[in-house]
Amino acid sequence: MSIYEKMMSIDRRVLFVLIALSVVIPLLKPLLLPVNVTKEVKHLYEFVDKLKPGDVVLLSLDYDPSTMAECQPMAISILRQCFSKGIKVIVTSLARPEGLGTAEMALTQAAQEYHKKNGNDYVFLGYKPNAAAVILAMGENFRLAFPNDYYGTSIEDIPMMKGIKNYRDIKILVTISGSGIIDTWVIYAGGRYGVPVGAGVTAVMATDYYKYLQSGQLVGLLGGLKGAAEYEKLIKHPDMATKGMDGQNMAHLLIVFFIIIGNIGYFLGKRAKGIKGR
Amino acid sequence: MRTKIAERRVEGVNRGIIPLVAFLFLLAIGGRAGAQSSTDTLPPSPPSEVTAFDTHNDAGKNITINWKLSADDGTGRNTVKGYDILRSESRSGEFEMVGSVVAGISTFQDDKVENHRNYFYKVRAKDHRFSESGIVGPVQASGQWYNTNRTVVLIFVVIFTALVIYFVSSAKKGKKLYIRPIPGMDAVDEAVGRATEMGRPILYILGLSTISDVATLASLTILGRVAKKVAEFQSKLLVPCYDPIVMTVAQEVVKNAYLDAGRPDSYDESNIWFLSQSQFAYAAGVNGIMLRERTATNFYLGMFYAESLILAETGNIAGSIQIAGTDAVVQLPFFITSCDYTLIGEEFYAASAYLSREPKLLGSIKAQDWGKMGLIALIVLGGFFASIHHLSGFVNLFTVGH
Amino acid sequence: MHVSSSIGVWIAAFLTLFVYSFLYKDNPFYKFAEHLVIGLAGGYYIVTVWFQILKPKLISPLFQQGNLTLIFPLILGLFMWARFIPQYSWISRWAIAFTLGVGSGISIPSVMQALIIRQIQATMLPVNFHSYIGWMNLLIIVGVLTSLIYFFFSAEHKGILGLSAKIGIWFIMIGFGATFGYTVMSRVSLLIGRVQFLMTDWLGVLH
Amino acid sequence: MRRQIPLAITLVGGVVMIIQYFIPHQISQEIYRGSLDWLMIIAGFTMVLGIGSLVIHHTDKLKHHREGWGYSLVTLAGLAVMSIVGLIWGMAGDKPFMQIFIYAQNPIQATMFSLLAFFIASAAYRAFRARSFVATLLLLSAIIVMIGRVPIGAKIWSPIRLVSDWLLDYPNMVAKRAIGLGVGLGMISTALKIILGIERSYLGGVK
Repeated sequence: MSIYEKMMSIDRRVLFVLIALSVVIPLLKPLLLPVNVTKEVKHLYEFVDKLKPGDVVLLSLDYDPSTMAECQPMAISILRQCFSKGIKVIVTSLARPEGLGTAEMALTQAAQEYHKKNGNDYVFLGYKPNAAAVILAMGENFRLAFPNDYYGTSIEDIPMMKGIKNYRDIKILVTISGSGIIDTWVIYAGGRYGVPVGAGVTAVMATDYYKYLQSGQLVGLLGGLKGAAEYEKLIKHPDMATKGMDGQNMAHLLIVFFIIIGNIGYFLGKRAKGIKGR
Repeated sequence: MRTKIAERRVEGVNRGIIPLVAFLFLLAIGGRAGAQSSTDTLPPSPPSEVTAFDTHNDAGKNITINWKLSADDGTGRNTVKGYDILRSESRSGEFEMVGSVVAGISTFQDDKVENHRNYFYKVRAKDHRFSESGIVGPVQASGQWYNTNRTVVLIFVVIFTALVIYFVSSAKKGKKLYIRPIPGMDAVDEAVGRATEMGRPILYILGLSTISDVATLASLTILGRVAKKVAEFQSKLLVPCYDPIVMTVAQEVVKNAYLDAGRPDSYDESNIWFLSQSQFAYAAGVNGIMLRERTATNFYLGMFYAESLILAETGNIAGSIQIAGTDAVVQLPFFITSCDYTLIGEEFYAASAYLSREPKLLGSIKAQDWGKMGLIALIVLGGFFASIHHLSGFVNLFTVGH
Repeated sequence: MHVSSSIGVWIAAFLTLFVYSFLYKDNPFYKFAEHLVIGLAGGYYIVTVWFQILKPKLISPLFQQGNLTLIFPLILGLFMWARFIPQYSWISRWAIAFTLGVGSGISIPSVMQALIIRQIQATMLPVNFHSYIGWMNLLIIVGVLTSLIYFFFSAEHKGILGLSAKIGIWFIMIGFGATFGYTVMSRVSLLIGRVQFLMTDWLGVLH
Repeated sequence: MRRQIPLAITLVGGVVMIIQYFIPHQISQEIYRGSLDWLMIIAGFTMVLGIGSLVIHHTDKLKHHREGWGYSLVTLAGLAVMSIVGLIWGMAGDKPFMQIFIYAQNPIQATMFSLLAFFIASAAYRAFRARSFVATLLLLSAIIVMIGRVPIGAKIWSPIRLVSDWLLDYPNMVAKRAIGLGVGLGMISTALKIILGIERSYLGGVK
């Protein structure tokens, strides 16, 4: 077997082992390379930062366990920012029912850190299927979509919800999402009711939403673990995302290396065949 | 519009709070502060030019009040902290406060009113004193029957509807409509044939969306074609489903295809079943099917999310021929790298027309092409006007309000 | 190093390893995890639909508060179940028709506004040749136009149309490349999440 | 009956919802809200169809002892346990339902997703070839973004961040917008055809 054939036929299990190592080793021996903050992350941070204590933010944690690795650090960072500034938060989770568990985990973690009380400082409304319908219904009145909160308390009995009727009473809505639900938020909540919308998405989806940044339909955008790490830097509370960035670096370099090896093999092979052909 | 108000509110805070902080600071340093504040015995000048009117384009029960800022808000002595809005049901009656805003804001919406009843309003500026504007009214709230802010949407919808109806009906009348060849669609027969030769089943994935998704509908149309070929070749078609309604419709589509092919008894309903409504449980399930059934050809047509690569890469490793098509832009790169043919966005919709040659589909592709031409013309025109300074208002014609 | 003493974490860790075993090859451990998750997700689906929709949106308002208009969606919903009885399965089409009709009606103006009008408006950018932004605006306009031309189906891509479509597909491919690159980031992050779980929550070698 | 009524329902439902968009009046808003509730309730009922099909599929396998019937047992057991536990004790907080979710369902699903990191590496190595000009564009743009979006990229070659931002801001945005415009028109025309009764494939091949 010639060298280029070998280069083109590395067993995928070998690649798998290398990828695993590229993530595990940096976690054990972190380099902690600095993180640079991008403008779309900064815009969202600044928007929330300018809010006053007592203002209300609608945070929709529209992801589920499958995208939790990227989305959970964003959710926790934004909750930390709000709680530390005395901003009140209404939390929903509209993408998939499985998202309820992860949303509750993030919410209770941040609430405990800042000693925030359910019903006074935050409300967890929970999940309802048919996100578009729910988003529109909340534009009319939160009570329409959610007569009760996730824990079964009637909205009327929740002190924080007094005087809060619909999107007019919130300053910004931030959706952290692992699915295409942002379009629905932008089209219905932003489009129909004119609420400023900010978003955090998995890296894969981020490119899809630059169009909304450019057209002003999104205030800001966090993309993937890097976006989360940037936000952690802005709120000066480095955590899981920041730690994961080293593994991210290594794995990216390794994948680029794979592409290069594969292509060198491909071109050498093509040339060799070409010569034989003549 | 909303962001503008928000910004102004923020500015308002600064305007309101900085003088206040300065004032408190002066108070704190004693005598001199007392002297300072004693010169400020005058109330702020009142807001002027107050207007109240029924809020436009709303459901009713809402009145908008606008005013001109007090001369001491942001300018003058700059002492105003905010404004209170007061309402009464008669000019001489008692006024009650219905809301307040911070300094720098000159508009308020009162949404606690009844329709078709007279109301009077006044606005007062406040620092530690008040100064009231004159009374305005009577004004009534009512709901409107047409939202003038949305006229541009109406125009677009009407024009496009006319295009669709025109082209679909002319296609039905038998007018020949050309559609350019779509890569991959000519390979469908070959792919089905190959599976038959190998004696392995064909896997058809309708995507992970509901019946109301265009991608799902386009996929169902293509499924009909594929199922007919499968019936003719007497091979096996597996359709694991994500959505229960899509599943039931798919069952009917395939059944009808077998009927058309003249082999209704070969149809086996248990090959079109509900797998899971959980994305990764679904992906795991399909992976299992690909590896265990050793499918020869995999179709991924419809709406996809992150599972796209898991599916396409597993199929690739298994050595199946793969044809993909989706309007999920994010997933397209993965299909492009790991499938033999990939239909991009609208190309996928067009593929269902290309394969089926149904006039209703051909007609709407034609209408969409005309729609695109219209959009291109508008973009060129818009870019041209936007580049010429005093004509840039053209762009604002396309602003849709709430 | 503190290995977890929670049974839950141990179960989670083993299930995680079961799924990773698929990377070597399909095997009974993976199959177990695969079938388990299909079942669990089904159960989760039942429970959420009951607690989040049927109970609060239908059962309570209809039977406790007496909101009788809800009989209609109840009937339409039950029509869906006609699917189970082959000779009456056509009744379910009424419910599907309602869902589709109303859904389509809502989507037409909304899509027109957000995906079409808003986006073409955002493309109507001022072009000039003496600033970076001016040039980039021209690039956006040219890019959108040529990419749109790629999606013309009623004429063959020849001549000027063919050239435009070709430039259009260049834009599209560069765009897809960017998406791919960005996605790599996402997937690696997920892996990091799982590795962090195994090393922190289970084995306790990280803090 | 079987075709006319569903077509009438879609026509009326669709037209009412389109018109509703342009009418701000209270009555129109109430119709709108009511329809949204109904949609949710009907969606709730379809759950039974899905679960029914799943149960039938697996009990079938069990009954006939088809290959892998043992795994069907795992699925059915998971389904039964999860739904019973959830319906009896509820979903929230420290209930067994949530525990099963956190320690069994969640880890399997998250791990499934993270398999993507491995698959993407193998896809990058095996399928990412500079076969043609457009394939090369895709490849280069992917590499630039992959390196440019992580902190280490700036260490290797500092302008790469700017290039990767530019790729995302311009060519990428342009491609997405053009695809979005085409898809948007496709969505609207399909919705129109459903409402007008031209598109009937949802009725299941009834011609």
